[in-house]
Amino acid sequence: MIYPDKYLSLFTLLAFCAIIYYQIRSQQQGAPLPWMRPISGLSAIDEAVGRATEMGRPIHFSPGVGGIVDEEAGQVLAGLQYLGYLAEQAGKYDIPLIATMRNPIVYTMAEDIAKEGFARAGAPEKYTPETVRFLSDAQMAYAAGVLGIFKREKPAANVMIGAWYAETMMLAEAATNAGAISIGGTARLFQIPYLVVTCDYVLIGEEIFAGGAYLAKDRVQLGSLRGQDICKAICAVVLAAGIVLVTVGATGLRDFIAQYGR
Amino acid sequence: MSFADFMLRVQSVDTRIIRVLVFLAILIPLVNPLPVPMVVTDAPRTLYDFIEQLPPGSVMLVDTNISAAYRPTLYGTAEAVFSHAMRRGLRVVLTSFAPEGPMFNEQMIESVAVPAGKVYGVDYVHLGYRAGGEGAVAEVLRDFHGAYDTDFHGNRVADIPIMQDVRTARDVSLVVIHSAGGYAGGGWVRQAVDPYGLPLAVSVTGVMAPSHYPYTDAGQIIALLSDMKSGAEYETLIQRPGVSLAGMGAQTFAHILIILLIFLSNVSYFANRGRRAKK
Amino acid sequence: MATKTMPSAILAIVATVMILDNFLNIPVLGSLSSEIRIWGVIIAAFALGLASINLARFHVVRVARQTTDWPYSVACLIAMAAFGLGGIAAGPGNDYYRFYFANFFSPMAVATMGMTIFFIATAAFRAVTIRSLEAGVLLAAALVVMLGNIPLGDAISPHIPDAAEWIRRIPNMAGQRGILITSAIGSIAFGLRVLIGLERTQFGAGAG
Amino acid sequence: MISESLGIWMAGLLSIAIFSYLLGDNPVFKLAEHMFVGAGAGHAITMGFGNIRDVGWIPMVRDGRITIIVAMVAGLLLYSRFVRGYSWLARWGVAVMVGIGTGVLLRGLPAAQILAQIRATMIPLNSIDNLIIILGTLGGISFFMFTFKGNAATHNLGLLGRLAMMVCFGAAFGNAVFQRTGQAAGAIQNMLKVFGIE
Repeated sequence: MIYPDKYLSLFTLLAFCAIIYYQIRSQQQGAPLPWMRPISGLSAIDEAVGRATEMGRPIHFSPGVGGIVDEEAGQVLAGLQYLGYLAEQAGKYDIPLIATMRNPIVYTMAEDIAKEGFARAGAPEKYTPETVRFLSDAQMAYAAGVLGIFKREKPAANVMIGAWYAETMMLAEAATNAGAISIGGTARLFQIPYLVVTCDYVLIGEEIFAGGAYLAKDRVQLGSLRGQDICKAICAVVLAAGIVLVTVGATGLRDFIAQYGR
Repeated sequence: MSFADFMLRVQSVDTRIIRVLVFLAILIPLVNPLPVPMVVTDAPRTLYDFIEQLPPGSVMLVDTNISAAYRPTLYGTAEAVFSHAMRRGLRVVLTSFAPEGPMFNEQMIESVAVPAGKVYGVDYVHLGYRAGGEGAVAEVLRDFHGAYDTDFHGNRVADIPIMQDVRTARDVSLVVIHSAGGYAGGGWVRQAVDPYGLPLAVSVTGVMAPSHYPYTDAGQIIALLSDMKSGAEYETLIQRPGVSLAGMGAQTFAHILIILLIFLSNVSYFANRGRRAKK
Repeated sequence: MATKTMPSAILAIVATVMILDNFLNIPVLGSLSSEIRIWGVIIAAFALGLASINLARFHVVRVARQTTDWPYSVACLIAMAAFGLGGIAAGPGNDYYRFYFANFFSPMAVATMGMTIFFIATAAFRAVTIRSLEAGVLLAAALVVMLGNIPLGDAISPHIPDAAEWIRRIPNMAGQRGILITSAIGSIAFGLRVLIGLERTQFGAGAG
Repeated sequence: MISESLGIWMAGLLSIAIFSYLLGDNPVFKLAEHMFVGAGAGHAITMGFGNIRDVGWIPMVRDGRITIIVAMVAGLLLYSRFVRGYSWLARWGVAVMVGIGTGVLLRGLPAAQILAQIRATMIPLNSIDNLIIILGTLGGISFFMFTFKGNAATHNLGLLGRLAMMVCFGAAFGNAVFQRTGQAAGAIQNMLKVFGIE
């Protein structure tokens, strides 16, 4: 019933989910909090909020241009959690927030999340229809729209965390040219370099998923993060074992993965 | 004014000046193409030699899957290869499996075949666009006459002289595809190389090239051309300067300018490092 | 109850079908998952309408209030109506529609995309400095690859294109894999939390 | 009315209008940007309408595929956000979409991004090149450990991983210069056509 060439992929999925779930449960039941390596890009988000408050200028946020029905969905959803946090801070400190969207479904979600964030800060009335803006479904039209917003509404900070495509460099640099500090983040490999070069702070790869644990400090996220680390350790150990085996001429493990890990 | 101060002044220059410089660096070589000395690498050379050794009258099948945004990247290669095939007396069947592709086929005919006095329907034919991606490729290769009733201009395929000799993939001697995305080389390997053993040359964008390495390593693609660089090399081989060489001129200037900017930025950074530390 | 439980249940069922279909050879799962994908296309299309209403409302309000730059909002609404209503009336295959798409819309997309190099240039001038060992490594790799891409590199030394190719094939690979493996794990953990309802960003935390 | 020269002029002038942003915000760019955004939204409406008709309405009505009703209803419910008190119904459609995305990522990533990459890195330790790939990959994994403190060895490994990442970013940046210059050349060629230069 199970496709034979997918045994190992299914096992990996189930095993990793089980490990992560177990760690979440044990955190929920009060296991000691794990030590956490600081991520500089995250403290920068509060710096961005502070800067916007001081200057009385808006914060621009975008979860990127990726969609919600493919493998990048995780990055888009992870990006949206920063929108929730920013909306809450914006409500608290009375900062205008502009969130621009390319994907229509992400747009409907973002509206809810932003409203919710302002409500948590006790300022639901500060959410306006101009807070979350759908610009265009067409990638470059979206980019052109954001360029215009940078020039005209002069945000103090630009937070772009999510699934980014070819417009990354242009938007990050245009924000800087318009006088904003930029915080970028994505797990889309070919876009990370642009963010590294142009942004003041960057969340690289998995850091965008870890951010929630740092911002919210809730036990679900911390447990998950711990579980993710264990999965990574397993990968490293299996990889090291495979390298040793292949070096001595035993390709069994590698062939096994090739055969059952499709 | 000290050197450090001077560098600070340089670095605080209006960004618009930099943008204008970049614009000129790209514009001038496009308006006034300069002879860029290209070193011809293996891939264009292999395809060139392959076409050279084909007997005149052999059939070359072309899939032009270029969209407007990738014109500068891929069109030059397409035109150069088409021009070489025409010059060698090959018969060329132009197809496309992307909606924007036929536009570029027509442009190639306009700028290569017509001036060379080649006869439509005898020396070359443009069959037009078929929807359906890789599935459509398979169908066309199985039966050209079944997949195409009429050519791009509405002529009945059954009446076109060249098509009397082109009925299935077995009648084709070489496939050349130009792809800006989609099924690309992998699809053609599956549909043309695996079942029929056709020689396949692929021209793709620089971003797509690495994903084709496995096919070249396995010998399934005889030549993998990438970006306008390969196009410029091909234009050098056939001694017919075109858009790719003009593009490479722009590339050269833009690259030199950006390297220069990086250099200046670092000079300024190091000249002022001590000062920043004091602050 | 129904405000939160139902969406979570729908989400979990849809996701589970998609996952099982990938691993289990059960025909009914296959047809179910392709059915769900069709639903996705349709729902996304409805969402486009919703999002367009947001855009239109934004600009209508600007025109009504005569805020600064309101005439541009008129231009936006006209273009939207022309492409939206024209497209619905005539169909995207219509000659006029294709003409305006190819000569009005596409060139602006090409131009917007084409502006990127200018931002790369200003970033190179502003930010690509050897601030640290890491920045230096990045810069060195970038320079070799840049020179390797143009004939000038070959003119300086035939080894430069080779070095560029080596960078692309070896250390570049090494750098990619760590990111790919770990971000996949992060993404899976996030997906799991969404699936079992521990991550509520998708519906607004505590909403309903 | 559809003439080639009209197309060339339109394309060229609009390209120039977009590029004018590079000299600062100005009325010409603002006009082009607003028309561009509007046209993009209008095109999306056209496509969306076509999808609803071809993928939804026609199969449902003509071919009697009643299951499609589910999607049509879920799609319509998205608009419940305009009805006070019923906006929560919009979440049903969103749930389907997020469900698809979550399912796709959970089912695809283990094979495509974890097992495939691990397998590709299982190479013999017999050359400098292979050593670089191995250390870089293990180093990358080590760098992304958030809750393990590790020791000097893992710390150094992580540092190596970071350096490998920087090479990767540098190479991508270098390639981007090439690719983006090509795209700029394409846009500039559109402008040149107005002046009869091809």
